Amino acid sequence: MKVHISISEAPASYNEIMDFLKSDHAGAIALFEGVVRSDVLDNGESVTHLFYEAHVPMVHAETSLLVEQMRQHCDVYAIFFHHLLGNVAVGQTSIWLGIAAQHRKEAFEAQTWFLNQFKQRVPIWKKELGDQTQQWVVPHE
Amino acid sequence: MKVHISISEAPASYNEIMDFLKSDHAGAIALFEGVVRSDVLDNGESVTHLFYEAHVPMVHAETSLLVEQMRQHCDVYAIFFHHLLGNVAVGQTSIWLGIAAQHRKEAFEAQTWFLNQFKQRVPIWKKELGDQTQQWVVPHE
Amino acid sequence: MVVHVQAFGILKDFLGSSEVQWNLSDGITAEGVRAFLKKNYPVHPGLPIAIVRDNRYLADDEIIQDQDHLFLMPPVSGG
Amino acid sequence: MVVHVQAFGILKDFLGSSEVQWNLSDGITAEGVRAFLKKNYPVHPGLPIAIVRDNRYLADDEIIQDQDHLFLMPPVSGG
Repeated sequence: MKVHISISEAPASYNEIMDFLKSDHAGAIALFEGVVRSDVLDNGESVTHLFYEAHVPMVHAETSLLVEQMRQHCDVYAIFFHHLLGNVAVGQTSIWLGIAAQHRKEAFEAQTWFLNQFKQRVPIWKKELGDQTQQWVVPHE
Repeated sequence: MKVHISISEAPASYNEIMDFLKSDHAGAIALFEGVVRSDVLDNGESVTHLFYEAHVPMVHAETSLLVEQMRQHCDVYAIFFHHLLGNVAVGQTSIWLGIAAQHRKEAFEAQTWFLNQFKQRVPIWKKELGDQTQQWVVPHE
Repeated sequence: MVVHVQAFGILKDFLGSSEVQWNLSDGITAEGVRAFLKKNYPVHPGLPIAIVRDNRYLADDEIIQDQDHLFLMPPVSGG
Repeated sequence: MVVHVQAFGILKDFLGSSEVQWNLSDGITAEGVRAFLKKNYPVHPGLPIAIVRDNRYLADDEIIQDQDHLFLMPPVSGG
Protein backbone atom coordinates (compact mmCIF):
# COMPACT_ATOMS: atom_id res chain seq x y z
CA MET A 1 0.00 0.00 0.00
CA LYS A 2 1.26 3.47 -0.94
CA VAL A 3 0.92 6.01 1.87
CA HIS A 4 1.26 9.79 1.82
CA ILE A 5 0.86 11.73 5.09
CA SER A 6 1.55 15.46 5.31
CA ILE A 7 0.61 18.51 7.35
CA SER A 8 1.68 22.02 6.44
CA GLU A 9 0.51 25.55 5.68
CA ALA A 10 0.27 24.81 1.95
CA PRO A 11 -2.80 23.22 0.34
CA ALA A 12 -2.63 19.89 -1.49
CA SER A 13 -3.16 19.94 -5.23
CA TYR A 14 -5.62 17.71 -7.02
CA ASN A 15 -3.05 16.69 -9.63
CA GLU A 16 -0.56 15.68 -6.96
CA ILE A 17 -3.23 13.59 -5.21
CA MET A 18 -4.41 11.84 -8.37
CA ASP A 19 -0.88 11.17 -9.60
CA PHE A 20 -0.19 9.52 -6.27
CA LEU A 21 -3.40 7.48 -6.12
CA LYS A 22 -3.97 6.29 -9.67
CA SER A 23 -2.76 2.90 -10.86
CA ASP A 24 -3.83 0.35 -13.47
CA HIS A 25 -5.69 -1.73 -10.88
CA ALA A 26 -7.44 0.96 -8.84
CA GLY A 27 -10.96 1.23 -10.22
CA ALA A 28 -12.18 3.53 -7.47
CA ILE A 29 -10.73 6.80 -6.25
CA ALA A 30 -12.60 8.45 -3.39
CA LEU A 31 -11.46 11.94 -2.45
CA PHE A 32 -12.88 13.66 0.61
CA GLU A 33 -12.29 17.36 1.27
CA GLY A 34 -13.27 18.98 4.55
CA VAL A 35 -14.16 22.60 3.89
CA VAL A 36 -14.39 25.48 6.38
CA ARG A 37 -18.06 26.38 6.99
CA SER A 38 -19.40 29.79 8.00
CA ASP A 39 -21.00 28.42 11.17
CA VAL A 40 -22.52 30.81 13.71
CA LEU A 41 -20.56 31.42 16.91
CA ASP A 42 -22.03 31.70 20.41
CA ASN A 43 -22.26 35.50 20.12
CA GLY A 44 -24.14 35.34 16.81
CA GLU A 45 -21.14 36.22 14.65
CA SER A 46 -20.30 34.08 11.63
CA VAL A 47 -17.03 32.19 11.38
CA THR A 48 -14.69 33.76 8.83
CA HIS A 49 -11.67 31.49 9.39
CA LEU A 50 -10.51 28.45 11.27
CA PHE A 51 -7.06 28.37 12.83
CA TYR A 52 -5.39 24.95 13.06
CA GLU A 53 -2.47 23.92 15.23
CA ALA A 54 -0.96 20.49 15.73
CA HIS A 55 1.72 18.45 17.45
CA VAL A 56 3.29 17.69 14.09
CA PRO A 57 5.46 14.67 15.00
CA MET A 58 2.50 13.04 16.73
CA VAL A 59 0.28 13.75 13.73
CA HIS A 60 2.68 11.71 11.64
CA ALA A 61 3.00 8.97 14.26
CA GLU A 62 -0.73 8.64 14.97
CA THR A 63 -1.77 8.88 11.34
CA SER A 64 0.75 6.20 10.36
CA LEU A 65 -0.62 4.00 13.12
CA LEU A 66 -4.17 4.58 11.85
CA VAL A 67 -3.11 3.60 8.35
CA GLU A 68 -1.52 0.41 9.72
CA GLN A 69 -4.72 -0.45 11.56
CA MET A 70 -6.84 0.41 8.53
CA ARG A 71 -4.96 -2.00 6.30
CA GLN A 72 -5.83 -4.85 8.69
CA HIS A 73 -9.46 -4.70 7.62
CA CYS A 74 -9.70 -2.44 4.56
CA ASP A 75 -8.36 -3.61 1.22
CA VAL A 76 -6.99 -0.46 -0.40
CA TYR A 77 -4.07 0.32 -2.72
CA ALA A 78 -3.14 3.85 -1.71
CA ILE A 79 -4.00 6.60 0.77
CA PHE A 80 -3.20 10.29 0.50
CA PHE A 81 -3.73 12.41 3.63
CA HIS A 82 -3.01 16.13 3.96
CA HIS A 83 -4.06 18.63 6.64
CA LEU A 84 -3.54 22.38 6.71
CA LEU A 85 -2.04 24.37 9.58
CA GLY A 86 -2.69 28.02 10.40
CA ASN A 87 -5.57 30.16 9.16
CA VAL A 88 -8.00 28.72 6.64
CA ALA A 89 -10.83 30.89 5.28
CA VAL A 90 -14.48 29.87 4.87
CA GLY A 91 -14.88 27.90 1.64
CA GLN A 92 -11.29 26.65 1.66
CA THR A 93 -10.39 23.00 2.14
CA SER A 94 -8.50 22.15 5.34
CA ILE A 95 -8.25 18.34 5.02
CA TRP A 96 -7.83 16.03 2.04
CA LEU A 97 -8.28 12.26 2.24
CA GLY A 98 -7.89 10.29 -0.97
CA ILE A 99 -8.23 6.51 -1.15
CA ALA A 100 -7.58 4.25 -4.12
CA ALA A 101 -9.04 0.73 -4.14
CA GLN A 102 -10.11 -1.90 -6.63
CA HIS A 103 -13.81 -1.17 -6.10
CA ARG A 104 -15.79 1.68 -4.59
CA LYS A 105 -17.05 -0.34 -1.62
CA GLU A 106 -13.55 -0.77 -0.17
CA ALA A 107 -12.65 2.86 -0.88
CA PHE A 108 -15.76 4.16 0.91
CA GLU A 109 -15.32 1.85 3.90
CA ALA A 110 -11.71 2.91 4.30
CA GLN A 111 -12.61 6.59 4.03
CA THR A 112 -15.32 6.38 6.68
CA TRP A 113 -13.22 4.29 9.05
CA PHE A 114 -10.16 6.51 8.70
CA LEU A 115 -12.02 9.79 9.20
CA ASN A 116 -13.91 8.52 12.26
CA GLN A 117 -10.64 7.46 13.86
CA PHE A 118 -8.79 10.56 12.74
CA LYS A 119 -11.37 12.83 14.37
CA GLN A 120 -10.82 11.13 17.73
CA ARG A 121 -7.12 10.46 17.76
CA VAL A 122 -4.91 12.72 15.66
CA PRO A 123 -3.53 15.69 17.65
CA ILE A 124 -4.80 18.67 15.69
CA TRP A 125 -6.84 21.47 17.25
CA LYS A 126 -8.95 24.17 15.69
CA LYS A 127 -10.14 27.57 16.76
CA GLU A 128 -13.12 29.33 15.20
CA LEU A 129 -12.52 32.97 14.33
CA GLY A 130 -15.14 35.64 13.65
CA ASP A 131 -14.49 39.35 13.16
CA GLN A 132 -14.67 40.00 16.92
CA THR A 133 -14.33 36.69 18.71
CA GLN A 134 -12.41 33.48 18.66
CA GLN A 135 -13.11 30.20 20.42
CA TRP A 136 -11.38 26.82 20.52
CA VAL A 137 -13.48 23.89 19.41
CA VAL A 138 -13.66 21.34 22.24
CA PRO A 139 -15.52 18.15 21.27
CA HIS A 140 -17.58 16.49 23.98
CA GLU A 141 -16.42 12.99 24.71
CA MET B 1 -30.18 21.60 -4.15
CA LYS B 2 -27.87 22.35 -7.07
CA VAL B 3 -27.73 19.58 -9.68
CA HIS B 4 -25.33 19.04 -12.58
CA ILE B 5 -25.84 16.03 -14.87
CA SER B 6 -23.82 15.54 -18.04
CA ILE B 7 -22.59 12.80 -20.35
CA SER B 8 -20.19 13.43 -23.21
CA GLU B 9 -16.88 12.46 -24.80
CA ALA B 10 -15.01 15.12 -22.78
CA PRO B 11 -13.73 14.56 -19.23
CA ALA B 12 -14.93 16.71 -16.33
CA SER B 13 -12.41 19.04 -14.74
CA TYR B 14 -11.71 19.17 -11.02
CA ASN B 15 -11.95 22.96 -10.94
CA GLU B 16 -15.33 22.90 -12.65
CA ILE B 17 -16.59 20.32 -10.14
CA MET B 18 -15.33 22.17 -7.08
CA ASP B 19 -16.60 25.55 -8.31
CA PHE B 20 -20.00 23.95 -8.69
CA LEU B 21 -20.03 22.14 -5.34
CA LYS B 22 -18.42 24.56 -2.90
CA SER B 23 -20.48 26.93 -0.78
CA ASP B 24 -20.12 28.63 2.59
CA HIS B 25 -22.24 25.99 4.31
CA ALA B 26 -20.92 22.79 2.72
CA GLY B 27 -18.35 21.39 5.14
CA ALA B 28 -17.93 18.12 3.26
CA ILE B 29 -17.14 17.53 -0.39
CA ALA B 30 -16.97 13.88 -1.44
CA LEU B 31 -15.71 13.23 -4.96
CA PHE B 32 -15.77 9.74 -6.40
CA GLU B 33 -13.98 8.86 -9.63
CA GLY B 34 -14.45 5.53 -11.34
CA VAL B 35 -11.26 4.65 -13.19
CA VAL B 36 -10.74 2.09 -15.99
CA ARG B 37 -8.87 -0.98 -14.62
CA SER B 38 -6.64 -3.29 -16.62
CA ASP B 39 -8.73 -6.36 -15.79
CA VAL B 40 -8.01 -9.69 -17.45
CA LEU B 41 -10.42 -10.82 -20.20
CA ASP B 42 -11.71 -14.40 -20.72
CA ASN B 43 -8.90 -15.13 -23.20
CA GLY B 44 -6.20 -13.94 -20.81
CA GLU B 45 -5.61 -10.58 -22.49
CA SER B 46 -5.57 -7.40 -20.42
CA VAL B 47 -8.13 -4.66 -20.94
CA THR B 48 -6.59 -1.60 -22.59
CA HIS B 49 -9.77 0.48 -22.98
CA LEU B 50 -13.43 0.54 -22.17
CA PHE B 51 -15.96 1.72 -24.72
CA TYR B 52 -19.11 3.38 -23.35
CA GLU B 53 -22.39 3.98 -25.13
CA ALA B 54 -25.66 5.31 -23.76
CA HIS B 55 -29.20 6.30 -24.51
CA VAL B 56 -28.41 9.90 -23.72
CA PRO B 57 -31.92 11.34 -23.21
CA MET B 58 -32.72 8.47 -20.84
CA VAL B 59 -29.47 9.00 -18.97
CA HIS B 60 -30.61 12.52 -18.21
CA ALA B 61 -34.16 11.43 -17.36
CA GLU B 62 -33.15 8.50 -15.12
CA THR B 63 -30.34 10.38 -13.40
CA SER B 64 -32.64 13.32 -12.67
CA LEU B 65 -35.17 10.89 -11.21
CA LEU B 66 -32.44 9.32 -9.05
CA VAL B 67 -31.45 12.75 -7.77
CA GLU B 68 -35.09 13.49 -6.90
CA GLN B 69 -35.35 10.21 -4.99
CA MET B 70 -32.02 10.81 -3.30
CA ARG B 71 -33.12 14.15 -1.92
CA GLN B 72 -36.07 12.46 -0.17
CA HIS B 73 -33.70 10.79 2.28
CA CYS B 74 -30.26 12.38 1.87
CA ASP B 75 -29.62 15.91 3.05
CA VAL B 76 -27.13 17.32 0.53
CA TYR B 77 -26.54 20.77 -0.98
CA ALA B 78 -25.21 19.92 -4.43
CA ILE B 79 -24.51 17.00 -6.73
CA PHE B 80 -22.24 16.92 -9.79
CA PHE B 81 -22.47 13.89 -12.08
CA HIS B 82 -20.53 13.34 -15.28
CA HIS B 83 -20.02 10.19 -17.38
CA LEU B 84 -17.80 9.70 -20.41
CA LEU B 85 -18.88 8.22 -23.74
CA GLY B 86 -16.65 6.44 -26.28
CA ASN B 87 -13.22 4.97 -25.65
CA VAL B 88 -11.57 5.46 -22.25
CA ALA B 89 -8.08 4.09 -21.62
CA VAL B 90 -6.88 2.20 -18.55
CA GLY B 91 -6.05 4.67 -15.78
CA GLN B 92 -8.50 7.28 -17.05
CA THR B 93 -11.61 8.32 -15.14
CA SER B 94 -14.94 7.45 -16.79
CA ILE B 95 -17.37 8.64 -14.08
CA TRP B 96 -17.30 11.56 -11.64
CA LEU B 97 -19.72 11.90 -8.73
CA GLY B 98 -19.28 14.89 -6.45
CA ILE B 99 -21.51 15.56 -3.46
CA ALA B 100 -21.53 18.62 -1.20
CA ALA B 101 -23.19 18.39 2.22
CA GLN B 102 -22.96 20.02 5.61
CA HIS B 103 -21.15 17.02 7.14
CA ARG B 104 -19.31 14.03 5.77
CA LYS B 105 -21.88 11.48 6.93
CA GLU B 106 -24.59 12.86 4.63
CA ALA B 107 -22.15 13.22 1.72
CA PHE B 108 -20.99 9.59 2.03
CA GLU B 109 -24.52 8.23 2.39
CA ALA B 110 -25.66 10.10 -0.69
CA GLN B 111 -22.66 8.93 -2.68
CA THR B 112 -23.19 5.27 -1.82
CA TRP B 113 -26.93 5.41 -2.41
CA PHE B 114 -26.61 7.22 -5.72
CA LEU B 115 -23.91 4.94 -7.14
CA ASN B 116 -25.76 1.76 -6.15
CA GLN B 117 -28.87 3.00 -7.91
CA PHE B 118 -26.96 4.38 -10.87
CA LYS B 119 -25.30 1.02 -11.52
CA GLN B 120 -28.69 -0.68 -11.77
CA ARG B 121 -30.80 1.89 -13.54
CA VAL B 122 -29.01 4.39 -15.77
CA PRO B 123 -28.85 3.25 -19.42
CA ILE B 124 -25.12 3.18 -20.11
CA TRP B 125 -23.29 0.13 -21.43
CA LYS B 126 -19.63 -0.70 -21.57
CA LYS B 127 -17.48 -3.00 -23.66
CA GLU B 128 -14.06 -4.21 -22.55
CA LEU B 129 -11.38 -3.95 -25.24
CA GLY B 130 -8.06 -5.76 -25.36
CA ASP B 131 -5.60 -5.76 -28.23
CA GLN B 132 -7.32 -8.73 -29.92
CA THR B 133 -10.78 -9.09 -28.36
CA GLN B 134 -13.71 -7.09 -27.19
CA GLN B 135 -16.64 -8.13 -25.04
CA TRP B 136 -19.71 -6.36 -23.69
CA VAL B 137 -20.06 -6.32 -19.92
CA VAL B 138 -23.37 -7.94 -18.95
CA PRO B 139 -24.07 -7.81 -15.21
CA HIS B 140 -25.88 -10.78 -13.73
CA GLU B 141 -29.18 -9.81 -12.20
CA MET C 1 -47.14 -2.96 -39.07
CA VAL C 2 -43.58 -1.69 -38.98
CA VAL C 3 -41.58 -0.74 -35.88
CA HIS C 4 -38.15 0.85 -35.81
CA VAL C 5 -35.86 -0.78 -33.30
CA GLN C 6 -32.60 0.49 -31.89
CA ALA C 7 -30.49 -1.84 -29.75
CA PHE C 8 -27.76 -1.15 -27.22
CA GLY C 9 -24.81 -3.01 -25.83
CA ILE C 10 -24.68 -6.74 -26.39
CA LEU C 11 -28.09 -6.69 -28.11
CA LYS C 12 -26.44 -4.98 -31.10
CA ASP C 13 -24.23 -8.03 -31.52
CA PHE C 14 -27.27 -10.33 -31.47
CA LEU C 15 -29.18 -8.18 -33.94
CA GLY C 16 -26.12 -7.76 -36.16
CA SER C 17 -26.86 -4.04 -36.31
CA SER C 18 -27.74 -1.19 -34.00
CA GLU C 19 -30.92 -0.33 -35.92
CA VAL C 20 -33.41 -2.68 -37.57
CA GLN C 21 -37.02 -2.61 -38.71
CA TRP C 22 -39.43 -5.36 -37.81
CA ASN C 23 -42.81 -6.33 -39.23
CA LEU C 24 -44.95 -7.18 -36.24
CA SER C 25 -48.60 -8.13 -35.71
CA ASP C 26 -51.06 -5.37 -34.86
CA GLY C 27 -51.78 -5.17 -31.14
CA ILE C 28 -48.48 -6.68 -30.06
CA THR C 29 -47.38 -5.77 -26.53
CA ALA C 30 -43.92 -4.91 -25.14
CA GLU C 31 -43.75 -8.46 -23.78
CA GLY C 32 -44.62 -9.70 -27.27
CA VAL C 33 -41.74 -7.70 -28.71
CA ARG C 34 -39.38 -9.33 -26.21
CA ALA C 35 -40.69 -12.77 -27.25
CA PHE C 36 -40.21 -11.88 -30.94
CA LEU C 37 -36.63 -10.85 -30.23
CA LYS C 38 -35.81 -14.02 -28.33
CA LYS C 39 -37.47 -16.24 -31.00
CA ASN C 40 -35.71 -14.66 -33.98
CA TYR C 41 -32.26 -13.83 -32.61
CA PRO C 42 -29.71 -15.79 -30.59
CA VAL C 43 -30.43 -13.89 -27.37
CA HIS C 44 -29.93 -15.81 -24.13
CA PRO C 45 -33.47 -16.57 -22.88
CA GLY C 46 -32.58 -15.42 -19.36
CA LEU C 47 -31.27 -12.02 -20.44
CA PRO C 48 -33.49 -9.28 -18.98
CA ILE C 49 -34.40 -6.73 -21.66
CA ALA C 50 -36.04 -3.38 -21.09
CA ILE C 51 -38.04 -1.67 -23.83
CA VAL C 52 -38.13 2.11 -23.98
CA ARG C 53 -40.42 4.36 -25.99
CA ASP C 54 -40.48 8.15 -25.72
CA ASN C 55 -37.88 8.08 -22.92
CA ARG C 56 -40.00 5.81 -20.76
CA TYR C 57 -39.69 2.12 -19.80
CA LEU C 58 -42.69 0.20 -21.08
CA ALA C 59 -44.70 -2.16 -18.89
CA ASP C 60 -45.16 -5.71 -20.23
CA ASP C 61 -48.74 -5.13 -21.40
CA GLU C 62 -48.31 -1.81 -23.18
CA ILE C 63 -49.43 -1.90 -26.82
CA ILE C 64 -46.94 -1.12 -29.59
CA GLN C 65 -48.15 1.12 -32.43
CA ASP C 66 -47.26 1.17 -36.12
CA GLN C 67 -44.11 3.25 -36.77
CA ASP C 68 -43.09 3.26 -33.10
CA HIS C 69 -39.43 3.78 -32.32
CA LEU C 70 -38.40 1.28 -29.67
CA PHE C 71 -35.12 1.05 -27.79
CA LEU C 72 -34.04 -2.40 -26.63
CA MET C 73 -31.85 -2.33 -23.56
CA PRO C 74 -29.87 -5.16 -21.95
CA PRO C 75 -28.80 -4.84 -18.28
CA VAL C 76 -26.94 -1.56 -17.86
CA SER C 77 -23.23 -1.51 -17.03
CA GLY C 78 -22.19 2.14 -16.70
CA GLY C 79 -19.56 3.44 -14.36
CA MET D 1 12.39 18.90 39.89
CA VAL D 2 11.58 20.93 36.78
CA VAL D 3 9.44 19.84 33.85
CA HIS D 4 8.93 21.72 30.62
CA VAL D 5 5.31 21.81 29.55
CA GLN D 6 3.85 22.69 26.19
CA ALA D 7 0.11 23.05 25.86
CA PHE D 8 -2.19 22.92 22.85
CA GLY D 9 -5.59 24.28 21.93
CA ILE D 10 -7.79 25.54 24.73
CA LEU D 11 -5.19 24.51 27.35
CA LYS D 12 -2.98 27.37 26.14
CA ASP D 13 -5.72 29.79 27.15
CA PHE D 14 -5.93 28.22 30.62
CA LEU D 15 -2.16 28.25 31.08
CA GLY D 16 -1.87 31.79 29.70
CA SER D 17 0.99 30.62 27.52
CA SER D 18 1.87 27.79 25.19
CA GLU D 19 5.01 26.87 27.15
CA VAL D 20 5.58 26.89 30.92
CA GLN D 21 7.91 25.28 33.43
CA TRP D 22 6.60 23.60 36.53
CA ASN D 23 8.34 22.60 39.77
CA LEU D 24 6.91 19.19 40.61
CA SER D 25 7.60 16.60 43.31
CA ASP D 26 9.98 13.79 42.49
CA GLY D 27 8.17 10.60 41.49
CA ILE D 28 5.03 12.33 40.25
CA THR D 29 3.01 10.33 37.70
CA ALA D 30 1.23 11.44 34.55
CA GLU D 31 -2.03 11.32 36.51
CA GLY D 32 -0.34 13.53 39.15
CA VAL D 33 0.56 16.07 36.47
CA ARG D 34 -3.07 16.18 35.37
CA ALA D 35 -4.14 16.76 38.99
CA PHE D 36 -1.53 19.53 39.33
CA LEU D 37 -2.87 21.21 36.20
CA LYS D 38 -6.48 21.04 37.32
CA LYS D 39 -5.60 22.33 40.82
CA ASN D 40 -3.52 25.31 39.68
CA TYR D 41 -5.32 26.47 36.54
CA PRO D 42 -8.99 27.12 35.73
CA VAL D 43 -9.36 23.94 33.70
CA HIS D 44 -12.83 22.38 33.65
CA PRO D 45 -12.55 19.29 35.86
CA GLY D 46 -14.29 17.09 33.29
CA LEU D 47 -11.98 18.02 30.42
CA PRO D 48 -10.06 14.93 29.29
CA ILE D 49 -6.34 15.69 28.95
CA ALA D 50 -3.74 13.48 27.31
CA ILE D 51 -0.05 13.75 28.23
CA VAL D 52 2.58 13.01 25.61
CA ARG D 53 6.30 12.44 26.07
CA ASP D 54 8.66 11.42 23.25
CA ASN D 55 5.77 11.16 20.79
CA ARG D 56 3.89 8.67 22.94
CA TYR D 57 0.75 8.96 25.08
CA LEU D 58 1.58 8.27 28.72
CA ALA D 59 -0.41 5.88 30.87
CA ASP D 60 -1.73 7.28 34.17
CA ASP D 61 0.92 5.61 36.30
CA GLU D 62 4.01 6.48 34.26
CA ILE D 63 6.66 8.38 36.24
CA ILE D 64 7.74 11.85 35.16
CA GLN D 65 11.49 12.62 35.23
CA ASP D 66 13.40 15.83 35.96
CA GLN D 67 13.75 17.96 32.78
CA ASP D 68 11.08 16.00 30.91
CA HIS D 69 9.31 17.76 28.07
CA LEU D 70 5.59 17.07 28.34
CA PHE D 71 2.86 17.97 25.88
CA LEU D 72 -0.61 18.57 27.30
CA MET D 73 -3.41 17.82 24.89
CA PRO D 74 -7.11 18.57 25.19
CA PRO D 75 -9.58 16.59 23.05
CA VAL D 76 -8.52 16.85 19.43
CA SER D 77 -10.62 18.70 16.86
CA GLY D 78 -8.87 18.40 13.52
CA GLY D 79 -10.57 18.21 10.13
